[in-house]
Amino acid sequence: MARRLPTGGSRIDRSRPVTITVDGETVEAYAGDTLASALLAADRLLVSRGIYSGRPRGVIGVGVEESNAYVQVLDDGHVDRGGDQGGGGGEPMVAATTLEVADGLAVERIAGRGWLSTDVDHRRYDTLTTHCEVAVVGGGLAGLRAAVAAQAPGVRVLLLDDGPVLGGAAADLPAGSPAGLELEALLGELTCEVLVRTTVTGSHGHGRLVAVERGRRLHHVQAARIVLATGAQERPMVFEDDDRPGIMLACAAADYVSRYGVLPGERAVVWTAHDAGIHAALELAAAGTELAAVLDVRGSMAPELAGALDALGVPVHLGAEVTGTDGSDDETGRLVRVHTSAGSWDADLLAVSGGSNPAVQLFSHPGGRTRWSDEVAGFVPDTPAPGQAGRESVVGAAAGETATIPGWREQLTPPAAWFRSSVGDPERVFVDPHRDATLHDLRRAHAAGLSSVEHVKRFTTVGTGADQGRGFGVLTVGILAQELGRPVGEVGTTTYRPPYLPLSFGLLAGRNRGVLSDPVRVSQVHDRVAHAPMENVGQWKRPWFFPTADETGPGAMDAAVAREVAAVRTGVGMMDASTLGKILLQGADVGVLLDRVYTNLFSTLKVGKVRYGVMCGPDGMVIDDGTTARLSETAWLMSTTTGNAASVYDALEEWHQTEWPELDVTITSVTDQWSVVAVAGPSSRFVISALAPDLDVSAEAFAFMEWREAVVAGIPARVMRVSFSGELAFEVNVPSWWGAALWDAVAEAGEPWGITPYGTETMHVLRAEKGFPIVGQDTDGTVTPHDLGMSWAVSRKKPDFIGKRSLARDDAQRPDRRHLVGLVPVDGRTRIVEGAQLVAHGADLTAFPVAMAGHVTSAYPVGHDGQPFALALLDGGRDRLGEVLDAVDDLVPLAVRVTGPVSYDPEGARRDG
Amino acid sequence: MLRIPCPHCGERDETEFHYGGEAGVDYPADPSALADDAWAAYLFLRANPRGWFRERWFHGSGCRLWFALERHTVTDEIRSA
Amino acid sequence: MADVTGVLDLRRSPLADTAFGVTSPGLSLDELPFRSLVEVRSPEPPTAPGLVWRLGPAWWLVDDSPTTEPALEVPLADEVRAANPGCPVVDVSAQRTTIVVTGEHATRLLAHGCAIDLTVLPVGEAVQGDLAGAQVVIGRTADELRIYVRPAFARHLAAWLTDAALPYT
Amino acid sequence: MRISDRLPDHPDFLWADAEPRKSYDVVVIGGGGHGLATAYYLAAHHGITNVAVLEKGWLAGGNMARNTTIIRSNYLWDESAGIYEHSLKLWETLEDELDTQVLFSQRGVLNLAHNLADVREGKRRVNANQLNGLDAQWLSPEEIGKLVPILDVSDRPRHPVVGGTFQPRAGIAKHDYVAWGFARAAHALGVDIVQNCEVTGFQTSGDTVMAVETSRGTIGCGKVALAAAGHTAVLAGHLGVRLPLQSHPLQALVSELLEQVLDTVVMSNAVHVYVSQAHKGELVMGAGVDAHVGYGQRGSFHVIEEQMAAAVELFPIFGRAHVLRTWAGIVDVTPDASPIVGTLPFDNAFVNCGWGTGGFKATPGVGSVYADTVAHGRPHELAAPFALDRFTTGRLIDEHGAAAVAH
Repeated sequence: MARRLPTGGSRIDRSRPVTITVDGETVEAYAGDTLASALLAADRLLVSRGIYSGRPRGVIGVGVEESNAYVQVLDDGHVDRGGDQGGGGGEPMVAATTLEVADGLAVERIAGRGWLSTDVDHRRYDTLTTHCEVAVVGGGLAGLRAAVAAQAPGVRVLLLDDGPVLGGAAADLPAGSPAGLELEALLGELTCEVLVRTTVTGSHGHGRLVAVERGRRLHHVQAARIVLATGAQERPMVFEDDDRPGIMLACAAADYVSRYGVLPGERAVVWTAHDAGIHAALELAAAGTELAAVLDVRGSMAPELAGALDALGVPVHLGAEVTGTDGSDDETGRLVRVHTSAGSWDADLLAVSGGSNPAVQLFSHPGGRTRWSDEVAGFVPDTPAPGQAGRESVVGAAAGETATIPGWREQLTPPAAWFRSSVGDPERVFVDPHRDATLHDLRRAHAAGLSSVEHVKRFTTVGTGADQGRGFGVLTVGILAQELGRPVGEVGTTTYRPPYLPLSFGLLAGRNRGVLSDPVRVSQVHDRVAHAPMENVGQWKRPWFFPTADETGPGAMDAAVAREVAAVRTGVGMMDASTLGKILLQGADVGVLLDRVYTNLFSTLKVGKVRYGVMCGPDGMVIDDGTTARLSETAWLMSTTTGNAASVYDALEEWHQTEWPELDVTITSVTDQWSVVAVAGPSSRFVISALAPDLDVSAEAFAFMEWREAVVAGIPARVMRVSFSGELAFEVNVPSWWGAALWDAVAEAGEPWGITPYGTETMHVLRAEKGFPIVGQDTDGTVTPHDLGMSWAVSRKKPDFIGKRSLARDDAQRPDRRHLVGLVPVDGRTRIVEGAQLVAHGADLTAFPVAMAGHVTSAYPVGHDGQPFALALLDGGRDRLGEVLDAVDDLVPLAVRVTGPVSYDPEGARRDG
Repeated sequence: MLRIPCPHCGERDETEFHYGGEAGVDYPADPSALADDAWAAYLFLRANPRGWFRERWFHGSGCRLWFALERHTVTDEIRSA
Repeated sequence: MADVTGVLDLRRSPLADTAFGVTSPGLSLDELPFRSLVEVRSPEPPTAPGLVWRLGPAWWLVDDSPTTEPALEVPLADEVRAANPGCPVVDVSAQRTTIVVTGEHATRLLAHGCAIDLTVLPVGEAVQGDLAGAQVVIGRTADELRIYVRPAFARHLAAWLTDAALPYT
Repeated sequence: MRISDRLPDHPDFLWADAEPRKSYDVVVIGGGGHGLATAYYLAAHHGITNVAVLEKGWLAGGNMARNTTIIRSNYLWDESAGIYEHSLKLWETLEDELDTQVLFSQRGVLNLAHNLADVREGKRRVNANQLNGLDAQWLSPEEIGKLVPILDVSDRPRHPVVGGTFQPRAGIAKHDYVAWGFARAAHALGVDIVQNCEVTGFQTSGDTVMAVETSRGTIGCGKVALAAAGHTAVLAGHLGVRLPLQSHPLQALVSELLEQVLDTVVMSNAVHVYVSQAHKGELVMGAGVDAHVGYGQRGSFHVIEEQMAAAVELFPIFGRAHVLRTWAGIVDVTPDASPIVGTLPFDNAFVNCGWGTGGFKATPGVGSVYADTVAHGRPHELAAPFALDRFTTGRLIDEHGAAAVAH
């Protein structure tokens, strides 16, 4: 550890050596080191290269202001409880100045661009929401004062700091110093919840802060009051060849001594624009760095500082400036000599300090405005975002206070010296080394006619790098202002946007990964049907089809569906219909509400009966359909499609609450209360009567579209004679906790009749043959009930229903609207493809555009007659029955004949078995 | 992240709510009496101001009640309506 | 009805066939199956046995012990109807199952997936909101948090809670 | 340490800011891509050079600077395919037209299907596109896996990939190069580009708009053409015209620079992800539209969190990439998710708005069509179907399917 001092280093634990790997080479460090301090200690100055120039680059700073030292982490060596197996493969673009070392840490140096590893990410991420009355961001003296002041019974105070220890700049001072003493006192009084190693990355308005803890946990902090004590960041200065390894920020250089016991240079030139740089020089000297010279852009120096330097015999040059540097010839290109207006010196460290930038990013995120302060020589908070006023305050260095720590690090006196007016080669003056952007680029942007800092940023890419301009951003603004001959404040900064520090995608995904990324919903029958291939219907898993052992391979689904269809048409089938939405409506005025939301009449429905209804939006387009049963004078049970259950439930509430609150109606979702097993087919009556001996299931006693209470296999049930297949069918509803038992009972009772479980695909075939549309499949938000051939379900008597007025518009009356029709292949064999477009038969498919008359909405390989068939929406379709068209899929035409939508049992004879 | 003050449940994350757009757009008493353009106005024309906006929210995950509030569409400040 | 208890034994609670359950000093999670639950619409707190949670204005959830007789509707529903004339009552016993969370980490565990400030939820009060992507009712009793979740979401929530509980067990 | 290639330099000169003059033949309100393109085509193709483009902020600083630069034309309905394909064809020759690079990269756009409904919708669109003469293909998960190896096409993801539509000619461009290219070319033809000039009202006489009132004085106009995207409703309000528009935040984000892993644009309707890897190597991703009306150019954080969860499900390799910067544009959305292009109820006022999430890809297309509409005082044939009156007749062009796919 060539540059490690024998003693010192407030953040390192010399009793805990740590071994890390850099580009495959072993580097020794101590617990508490950052990668940057470990590299400096090992005298490894070359940490990256210019992304385009390839120029060697070294560590510039000590924290988030770093703009060079970004590495690729190969393994972060991190392992903790809860299954976190560490970083594994590469994490791109991690700042060496904020990366704490750990045994096993392995990194690779990169040139401004990282890479993504294909290794599985084994890290565990999670999210935590914390509510508090006061959130204090930043644990320096200012933040600690605010936190201690806010502490009170019943007041939840949360203090967040991005470093490993509280105290900020004061933590780097001697314990006996005034600031050190105050820090000790404040820490003694501090009782609130504290999060260290936690960086607040965004202020999102309404009191919401987002923070990241050690890259693993995303904190949502909801605070009644926010105190921003985010401090300030040291600002570099620019000159020719200002990017060599060995050129650092002065205070950062001093911090490496105090925090990590690392001496960043043997012989240094210090160039400063404010007192902090001189204090830093004195710290470096005290640690053993030989000061070749101290240059101050200002014309005078505080006597005590001048005296201190004089006592050390350090030459001081006021009003002097660095003009250039020389680098070594080896691959590190490290600094060897510094040229200034006052002479040249050999040096391995050039420590510069151009002032400091109050960290106003979090203040700006929600829309706070900053202003330029000559006194601070930086942008300081001005007008808080209207939403934040009163809720948020900024204190300490972040607010531009120049003496947060008494007697320490006064800001520069104006005017700020941005850079030498007569630099050498502008192409070697790097204003954003991370982006390899130079003064030359800035001048080109200006010459191109650009004056807005936002334009210049995009022209030069200055400030768009991984450091987002935290290091050089404000400096660039100053230089640009100088180029434009306008005041810095007028030029202004670009907009600060979240996140303040980069957040990994995985962190933001949190626990919402894999099966947890979106809830999986299953019915209470699921375990009985889980062996079937599942169809994803929204969040639901529904059995798609039930292949037998010998139904395998590509043809499995067709074979299974053919068998299932045949079973329902000729015998009996059963399916889990539990996922359909169910809504209980209670009250004296339910009928009135239903008359308004359904296109047909409901108020006349008798208790014990069930009616099918169609729902439209105000625009007259079909949004849902389903059956509603009248359970009593004042209770109605509505069913909806699986996919629209939530939206219909919400829509009913909306119409009732916002338009017709006078109606006596209460609405309750009971979708999950009921498990439903549909028993369909000519033999279903035998199965039901076997299950429910007390229930008279004769067509006379229990008619179509009626419901009965019954005991089914000993289970209290509500049985409905509704059919989505056209066959005689019963839907058995039981409290959902009996769902599995009901399924077992039906399967057992149905065995003599060869009862066959069927899935969504067979259900679709069965209903399609009957011309029953599926909302969302045979409709797309542009289809009216009339288009579906459901004029019979649209009341002419009712004065109004939702959508009625829209259906009266010219466009809804056009005879050539798209109607639901049936299709069969002319050859009687070839399967029609869902999504195929309909064109004139024999149309030239090479002469584009080819006029389209509609499209196939549903298609199935075999119907009851063994032939493929389909449903389609066709322009003026109802007037084109018998017409032959081409259904075109992937530019291959298939001759199809237009039929009515009902291809099976058009007279509806089968529903009574 | 908007925090929506539900009058019945208190302040909650916007993710618990459904947005309802402009408040106070009533369903016409007699739609059949409206000309096409008047009906189209009801269907499609909504205020879209750059500034204070009286809008509807539905606390779908909570009390399931609709309510209106005033929000500034630029600053997201909220004041109850 | 033939074999009453036999029929009751045929019920499966949503988490019955899962490995759900956490038991550790600081945190325990368990399903409380088959509770009798009814929703009541009433301006005033309804007269009812067991726990009565406020779900919203004039909207209540009653949580009482499991029924002992199989029926289309739990007896609690009629009981509450009779005690609160004119108030709409709905049996939702099978519409939600109950997950009980106890231990010092209970509230914090839910904060990993719920943005509602549960630390200030008083005993005897409940909130409706979202937890890990599922709509839930969360009520606080003297020594536990009760999560009422739809059966269809129960397994998702159980898996989520089990995963989130890892650091606390 | 691998050194990267620079993007091509911008031209040495772009444009010079103009002081607004007393009056212009045409005043274009909005200095975004659409406004600049419209001004360019007015000058270059219709000989109308006495044109001002008024921008309230910095040029192309609105949605032009905030979108994810995806360019495609695979829309469902004939009317949409017509105008978007017209635009795509112009993109293919734009560098010659403007004599500058716009980094148009025809890397193909893939729209993923995650369930049977997506498959039906996707095949329907592909077939419609093919019959409209567009390049469109339906791809199986295997083919998608070959095309985008880092995409998880197994059945592991919560919403597995079950297929997708692909348009090979689609791709991305570099928005600054595009906007500045139009600005440079328009300026060279004599168009005045006026920045920091906010329109505060209009002076009308009967059915004629006489002048535009701005923060920099009153400017007479022979014709006025609105091209202000999310701010159009406010401007139209000054003219007493109500438009069926709602302005919403639309968020996007960018990662750090990464070695090339993705050379196709991938979009997913169902899980609201669309992503490309831009020219410098950063991942550029768009999120869903925030539900609420908003002009704050800030969206809600949960939208980003949901989007990242979906992205990592589809692209496990993205887990350790970092969000470097997020931002939001203001998109103006119509009830049928199709734009409004045409005349306003004035002799000399025109509107172009409602492009929602689709504005960037339409830039040259709408520029040429809108310029033609303004120049001749009647809707260009490709614009005609997008007239305002469709909301009264009910003859909508419902592209929610396509718009939900977004961008």
